[in-house]
Amino acid sequence: MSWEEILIKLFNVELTHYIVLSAVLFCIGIVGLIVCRNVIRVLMSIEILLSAVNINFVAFANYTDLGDLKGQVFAIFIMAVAAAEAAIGLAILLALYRNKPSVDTEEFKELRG
Amino acid sequence: MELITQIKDVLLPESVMVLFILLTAILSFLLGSQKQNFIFYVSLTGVALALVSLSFADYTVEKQALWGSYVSDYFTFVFRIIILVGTAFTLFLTKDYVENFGRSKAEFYFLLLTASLGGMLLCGANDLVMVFIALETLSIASFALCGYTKLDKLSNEAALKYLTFGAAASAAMLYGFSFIYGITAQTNLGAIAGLLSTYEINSVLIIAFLLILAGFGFKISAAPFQAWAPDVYEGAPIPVAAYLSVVSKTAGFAVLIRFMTLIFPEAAIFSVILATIAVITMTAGNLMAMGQQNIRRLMAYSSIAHAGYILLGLAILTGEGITAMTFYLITYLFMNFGVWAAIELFALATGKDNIDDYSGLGIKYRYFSFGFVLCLLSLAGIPITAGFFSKFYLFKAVALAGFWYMPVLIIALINTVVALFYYMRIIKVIYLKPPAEIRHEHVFKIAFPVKAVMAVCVIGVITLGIFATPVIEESRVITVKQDQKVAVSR
Amino acid sequence: MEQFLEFFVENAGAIAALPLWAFLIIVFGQNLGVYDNKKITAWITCTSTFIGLIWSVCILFWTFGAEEPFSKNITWLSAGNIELSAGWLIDNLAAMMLLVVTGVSLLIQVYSHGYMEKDDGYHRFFSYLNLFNFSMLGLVLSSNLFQIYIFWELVGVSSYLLIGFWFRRPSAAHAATKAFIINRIGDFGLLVGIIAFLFFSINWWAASGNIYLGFTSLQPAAEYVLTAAGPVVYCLIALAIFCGPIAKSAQFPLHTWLPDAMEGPTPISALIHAATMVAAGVFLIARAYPIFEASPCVMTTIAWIGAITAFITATIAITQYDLKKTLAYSTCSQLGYMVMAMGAGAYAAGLFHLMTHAFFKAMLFLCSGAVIHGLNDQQDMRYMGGLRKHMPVVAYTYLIGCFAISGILLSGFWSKEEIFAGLYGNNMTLLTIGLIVAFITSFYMFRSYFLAFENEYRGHAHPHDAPKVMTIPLILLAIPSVFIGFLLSGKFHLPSFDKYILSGHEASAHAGHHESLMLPVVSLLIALAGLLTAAYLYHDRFKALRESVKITADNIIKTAKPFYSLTTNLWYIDKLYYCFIDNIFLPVCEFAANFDKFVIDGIVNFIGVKTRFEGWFLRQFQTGQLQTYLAILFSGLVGLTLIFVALNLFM
Amino acid sequence: MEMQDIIYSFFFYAIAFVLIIAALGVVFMPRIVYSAVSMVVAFLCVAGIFVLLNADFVAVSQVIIYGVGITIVMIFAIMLTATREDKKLWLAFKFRSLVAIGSAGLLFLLILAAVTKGFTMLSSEAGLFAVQKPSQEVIQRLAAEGTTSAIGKALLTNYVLPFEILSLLLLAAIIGAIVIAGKGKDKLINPTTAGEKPD
Amino acid sequence: MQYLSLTLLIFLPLIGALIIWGPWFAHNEVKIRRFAKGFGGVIFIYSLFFLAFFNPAKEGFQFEQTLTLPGGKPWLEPLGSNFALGVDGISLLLIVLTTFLVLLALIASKYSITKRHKFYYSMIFLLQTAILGVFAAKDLFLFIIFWEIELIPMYFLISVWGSGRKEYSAMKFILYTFAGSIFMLAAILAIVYYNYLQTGIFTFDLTTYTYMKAFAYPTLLGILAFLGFFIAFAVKLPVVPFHTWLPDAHVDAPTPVSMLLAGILLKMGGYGLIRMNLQIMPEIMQILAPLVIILGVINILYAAIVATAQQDLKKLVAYSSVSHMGIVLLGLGAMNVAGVSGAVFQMVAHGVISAGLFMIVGVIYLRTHTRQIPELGGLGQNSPKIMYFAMIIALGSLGLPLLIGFAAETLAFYGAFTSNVFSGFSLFDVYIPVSIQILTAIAIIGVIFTAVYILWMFQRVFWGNIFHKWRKFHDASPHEMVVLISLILVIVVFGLNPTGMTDIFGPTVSSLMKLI
Repeated sequence: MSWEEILIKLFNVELTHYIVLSAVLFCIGIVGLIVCRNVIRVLMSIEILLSAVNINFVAFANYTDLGDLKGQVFAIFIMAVAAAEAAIGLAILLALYRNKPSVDTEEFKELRG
Repeated sequence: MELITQIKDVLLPESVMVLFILLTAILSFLLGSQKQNFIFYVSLTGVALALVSLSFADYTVEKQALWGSYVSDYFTFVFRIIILVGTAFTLFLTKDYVENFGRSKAEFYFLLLTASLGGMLLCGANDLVMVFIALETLSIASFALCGYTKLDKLSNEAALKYLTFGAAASAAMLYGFSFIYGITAQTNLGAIAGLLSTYEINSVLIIAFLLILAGFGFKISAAPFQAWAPDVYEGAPIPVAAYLSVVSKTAGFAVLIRFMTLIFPEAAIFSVILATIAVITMTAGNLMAMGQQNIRRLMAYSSIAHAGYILLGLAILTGEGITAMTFYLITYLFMNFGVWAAIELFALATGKDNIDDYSGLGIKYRYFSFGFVLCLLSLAGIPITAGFFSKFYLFKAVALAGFWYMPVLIIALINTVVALFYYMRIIKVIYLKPPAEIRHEHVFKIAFPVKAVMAVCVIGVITLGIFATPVIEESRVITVKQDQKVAVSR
Repeated sequence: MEQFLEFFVENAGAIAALPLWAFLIIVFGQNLGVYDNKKITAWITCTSTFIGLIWSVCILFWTFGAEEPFSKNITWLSAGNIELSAGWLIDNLAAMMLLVVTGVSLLIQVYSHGYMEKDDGYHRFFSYLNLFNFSMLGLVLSSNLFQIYIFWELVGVSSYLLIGFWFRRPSAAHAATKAFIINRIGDFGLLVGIIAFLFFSINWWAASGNIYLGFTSLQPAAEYVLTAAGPVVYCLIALAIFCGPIAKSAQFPLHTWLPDAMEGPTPISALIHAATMVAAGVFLIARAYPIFEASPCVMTTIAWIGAITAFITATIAITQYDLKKTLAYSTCSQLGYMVMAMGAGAYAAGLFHLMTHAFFKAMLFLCSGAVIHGLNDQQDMRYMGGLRKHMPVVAYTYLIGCFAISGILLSGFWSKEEIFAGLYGNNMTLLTIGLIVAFITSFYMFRSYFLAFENEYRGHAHPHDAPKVMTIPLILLAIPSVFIGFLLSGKFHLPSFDKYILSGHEASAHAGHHESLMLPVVSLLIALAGLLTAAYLYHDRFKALRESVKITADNIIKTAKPFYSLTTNLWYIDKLYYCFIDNIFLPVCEFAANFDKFVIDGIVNFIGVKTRFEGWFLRQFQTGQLQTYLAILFSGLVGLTLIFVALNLFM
Repeated sequence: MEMQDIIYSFFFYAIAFVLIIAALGVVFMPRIVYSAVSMVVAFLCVAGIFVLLNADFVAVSQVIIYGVGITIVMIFAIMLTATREDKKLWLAFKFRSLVAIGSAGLLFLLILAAVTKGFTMLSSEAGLFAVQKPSQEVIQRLAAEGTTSAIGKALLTNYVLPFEILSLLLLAAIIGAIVIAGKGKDKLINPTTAGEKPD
Repeated sequence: MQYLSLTLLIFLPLIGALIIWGPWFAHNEVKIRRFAKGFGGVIFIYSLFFLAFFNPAKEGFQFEQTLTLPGGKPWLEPLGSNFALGVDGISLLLIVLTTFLVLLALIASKYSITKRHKFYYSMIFLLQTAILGVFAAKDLFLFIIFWEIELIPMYFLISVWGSGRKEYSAMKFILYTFAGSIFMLAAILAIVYYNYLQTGIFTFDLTTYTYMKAFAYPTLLGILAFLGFFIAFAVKLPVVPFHTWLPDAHVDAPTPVSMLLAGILLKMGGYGLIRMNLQIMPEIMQILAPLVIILGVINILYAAIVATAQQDLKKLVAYSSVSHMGIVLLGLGAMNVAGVSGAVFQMVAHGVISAGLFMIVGVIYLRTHTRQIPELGGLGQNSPKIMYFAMIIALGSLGLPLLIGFAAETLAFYGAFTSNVFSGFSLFDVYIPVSIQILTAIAIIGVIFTAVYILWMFQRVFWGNIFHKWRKFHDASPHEMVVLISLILVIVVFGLNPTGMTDIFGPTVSSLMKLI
């Protein structure tokens, strides 16, 4: 694999690049989900996860199925559902906050064993 | 017009449910807080009507509707019955539990009906998008249900955990869906099946399969994805916990069966994956239930263990296995709701969930504890109860799948022994320990609907036990139909 | 006349059935409270035995006329290829034994009516006695080796019951258990022997058509088994069968139970532990003689065990101070004599000695019973003395007994002389042992006579004479003790015992009779020497002579210290057994019990605890922390994908 | 390597780089407000990516739904739970974080390896996915009126059932959110588990 | 003849249980007990009818009956099993033994049961249904169902009315048996599956599996299935490594329950061995005979040794049961008519004897409330009746001739001795020339050990002078008398003429053995 081939590969943006990008985003989402102690950040990383999936869907729609773009339809559905989840997440967060004034995930350890 | 006929004979129950969902939503706004009980009867009639409408269309022939996004055949018919009956039982359980919800009683019924609508759609979903949306309706509605008693901080905590875990799992599932879409450029399951059957199994497909399994595993609380179950079952209100342990699990299994029989080719690797997950789930569920003190957590672990057994039926990828799974789910419906009804009765009367507080129940309340113990024995798999027959039928199917599955069978059998221990521990407390004094002053009035649920479950457990044959015939649901794999040219 | 006798032989089973009926009548009579008077029980028992006696006399006369033995059987237990039957076999040997058993037990029953008069367990005693009679007569009548084994154990049980009659006394309870366990060891050997014998000869029996293990057809069966099993295995089988008699007739290794069996009431010692039961062992040897005869090594071992028993128990008897213990050890040694004779081939001589011994030993025990009864339960000879003045009848019958047993002119002499004649033929060392034992026998018998009846009274209880009901049996027993030897020795044209016994048997001819007079004279002299030494050491008349010569019993004991301690401690055999039990058998049981409790149960509990621990360990992952759950989700997911992708690539 | 490809790839890498930085910012920014801002940036970059993938309708809806909707939700969340922002709330330096990073990295490598068939070739050459050159008339149609009409048609023909059910889903989400977040006055009558934890 | 239906016999106790459990008796203790005893008697007499009309000569199963659903379809058609019942010589004998011992247990439970009578008697009848079902089941699946049903009543019987660590031993009992039964389940599934592979029909019917010579099954499958069955029955018929539940269950169970436990439940193990191991896989039994025989010998000697060192009376009797059941194992291992009939005879004999022994222990415990042998002494003094009953039963268990134990033991020993099953076996390919004859001779030593511990126990408990605190030790009450006398009657009657018993199961055993 000489240098030119790698250069050609790099600069000719293919489907793989998008899949890699969405994979990176997905992994960042996972890390965010687990590492952050603030519940809001956890909700945000869920949104990142879903957007990573969106990228993947749209990329596949663009490269494999330009005819009827089923991937993009899927992406729209995902966005709608992500919004719904964010809403419910906020509601639960507020209810939690009202019972105990903190957003730290370490605080909510009542149910265990 | 053609749409109307499609909906009439394929989606009739769902449309009835949609009607009643909207009705409950509107009524919950109109009626004042005190007349909310009327909503219970409305939703009950809704479920009943859906059940009746189910029996109208003949489901022997397999029909697709709305461009193949929903298929209704004998398989969906049986699973929809389980879901509707489960919803009916949950409705009965909530009737007395509702005082805890403060002012907003009616919305509970609305959310419950939406969830079961999602479940029903999930059974018949024949399109990736439809699967996703149905799954999400079921999940989001149950997130809301789980956190319903908003002033009880445990319920909130459970809702938070359930939401984050659910969202993460569904994100992973979607990621799997995207890869499947990438490989086949189709979203209709039939079309995907046609393409995948010729697609050689490479690591992308395996990754996609496992990611999808994450989503469904979350729903049926299988091995690595079951960490949420104990906390949610303990935190959520009891009817919701019962609902999750039966209805959402059945819906999860329905879609998993459809995926396994249709999309993923019968390769050995998939049955090995499913078998390992089943074994891990079973063993983890049973072991963790061993020293459990809180009965709701114990029921959570036992539901995980039962998910393991049912998953075993799927792992062997034979028609016989799926029939065993269906029959197991039918018996599981009755067994589980019987126990949850008892837990609710006891919780309503004494507000306690610890097993030791059940001491001495058997001496005074004979009929109640008899039903409770019978359901527990059926869960443990002691003969003459339905549990034993379903377990035995499952083991027979596994044995019939060839000698490779013998070690798995032995592990499953050993698990039943471990399971017997912690079920007997409860029975021991009920019958042997002296009655705890605190209960005497409580007026142990047993709410009628919960008693009705208990009675129906006990009758179900016994009749299924003795007359298992007709029911097994009915649950001979699926013969993997090759024609569903529509050959779609690229 | 023939048909008349024929009837008796036809249903000879009645002899054994009568005592059984008596036993049932007494037991139910007592428990249902039908009657309570002791006389009735006595009458029931005595009449049943008396009818038995008459019956056996008729059978005796029948045997004179009959050519071959009469046998009648029914199948008792049949499974697969064996068919064990039960019934009775009447031949000369059986007739003789029937006579002895019924005769002696009748007299003893009369005696024990007097002896047990005041005892509250009277009815219980007689019911046991009847049970014993049933089993003993059953044993004598039995027609095959298997049936003899059945009655063998029944006799063991009835001796267990009777030894443990006064079960409130711990020593009696212990002695009974000990007796039964040792008998049980013998029965084990017998059972293994019978089954092994049957195993090798099973197809012979099936082919031969007559009942399995029947005594009449043992001879050809033994040959068949010898060829089938080979000499070594055959010798083992025969030795195993011989284990039975070792335990029952108190031979060398298993003789320790007989002296302890003296805990039981004295009539019992007389009946069981002198005349009948212990003789059962010799009877079995006689019955199973063809088996033993077929292999010479077994015959020599039998002879040597008999000799060793005779010698050891004789030496022990010398230093015993308990009257009944002395008689018990003398029984052991006389039995040793019989077994030695049988071992040496003197088949008829052994049986003749058995018959004579039964009478005079029963008489001796009854005398000791009368003495003990008189001195209200004083058994130690050091506190007796000079009883001849108080109980003349008992003293004189005891003296007759001593003369008989030590072989001076009375019945013992004739039967011992036959044994010595038999021994003289082929085995000189055994003969010398026999003569030594004869000397010791006469020494300790007369020692006990002089200590108990001569010199002046040393005890502090005032002795009183025995009642009529006890003295009459003594006298009746004295008659055969005196005359029977002489009558049946075949010397003076009277029907000789050997020809009668051997007629039914074509026993081997090697018991050739050496007609020289020298042997009887020598044995007579030895017996008299024993008498004189006993008189010298223990009779007051020689007191002065003893003092002057300084050879008194005490300083003999001092000089022969090791020998004395050896005999008083019963050659340490008992100690050996108890030491084995205490520090080998019981610790092993202890260890096994603990092993069972801790190791096997431990493993089971460990498994239980282990599963619970694993449950606890897995539950630690449920920390309740939301993100940990998500970590489990994703790490599990990734782990599984890694494994299965690798598996897929690998496959 | 026409000029067009180079510009295309230049744009792609630029947007991708910003996107990744913004995503990392969401996770690792010390203060929550900063992470909210970086989230918005991330969403906009995703919209940019959609444009590159000539999915114009989806890009616009991305901007509206994510850029505006969800951001407002998050900001509401931040404002309503305005606790003292202290350092402690930043990251959880615990074992589980290591596990998370490890498994995320492994997952990434795994997908990368799978998609590029052992890092050797691009997925299109590997034939993994059903990549196909679009026919000319499709390209013209896209160039002419963009993707909105195709999506609209698909929404109302193939995916009409999900579309309708989606409305129900949103209704349920709204009502659920109202019920849970609502500031009801009544107190809990009979809390099922009175809160005492056994072990 | 026609009114003799096995299903009625099996479900009669269940009806009794429901009647008692129903509202009619309203906690009136005496009425419940009388009804229970009456009902037990009715069931016993009804089973005697079966015995009367049973003709031993006919081969195979008699009184066969298959219940079908109203639609005529077999009961569990998808599972391939139907509710088929059938009895042959061996199982009929055990059925009559069961009804007899249950009747005696009901009579004996007058004193030892003081609370929750309704629950107790219904559980006893439920247990009886399960056991009768096991013995009469002609269908493997039915066999498993009844096998596992008897767990629950037994659990309650031990843990509610027991003493000492009753919950622990009840739980131990139930887990042990259940663990054993899962091996049996696996084994049944294996052979049924293999049969399905070969013949295409999926059935649990026992007769199709009798003598699986119908088709050559691989020996590995045979051995695994055999071991599966063997483990399940080894737990039930306590074979040494799996026997630790028996002493605990016995010590903590009330007297009538331990009578039933020892009297009948151990026989289920033996019966299973005959029906499953011997009848279905005779060749494998031939191959594994050394294992079975050695386990039998260990059982006899080890249990006897452990029994000698026991301080607790009930534990001693429990270990004696283990030792006696070793003889059953020995007989079965011998695989010839004498051996197997000896084993069956020993099962019945031990059933009656151990029930008697436990009754005696119960009688003593009732009066002295202690089971420690050192604390008991000289009880025979003012209670001769109890002493004599105990003596007869103890001597019976000793194997005294003219009592039931002797004929059984001799048959078993003779069968084992003369069986040509193996003359030496190779263990880890080293040839050990220990022939079955030597092993049986070693086993017969067990006769001595049995004598040692039984007589020593008898001497320490009944003989010797009485302790001061037991002077008020009153003699047997009428209830106890009835039970003990009926047991002793059986022991003596079948001791005197064993042909009475062998005629019943003899032909079945010989026809069984003929086919091997």
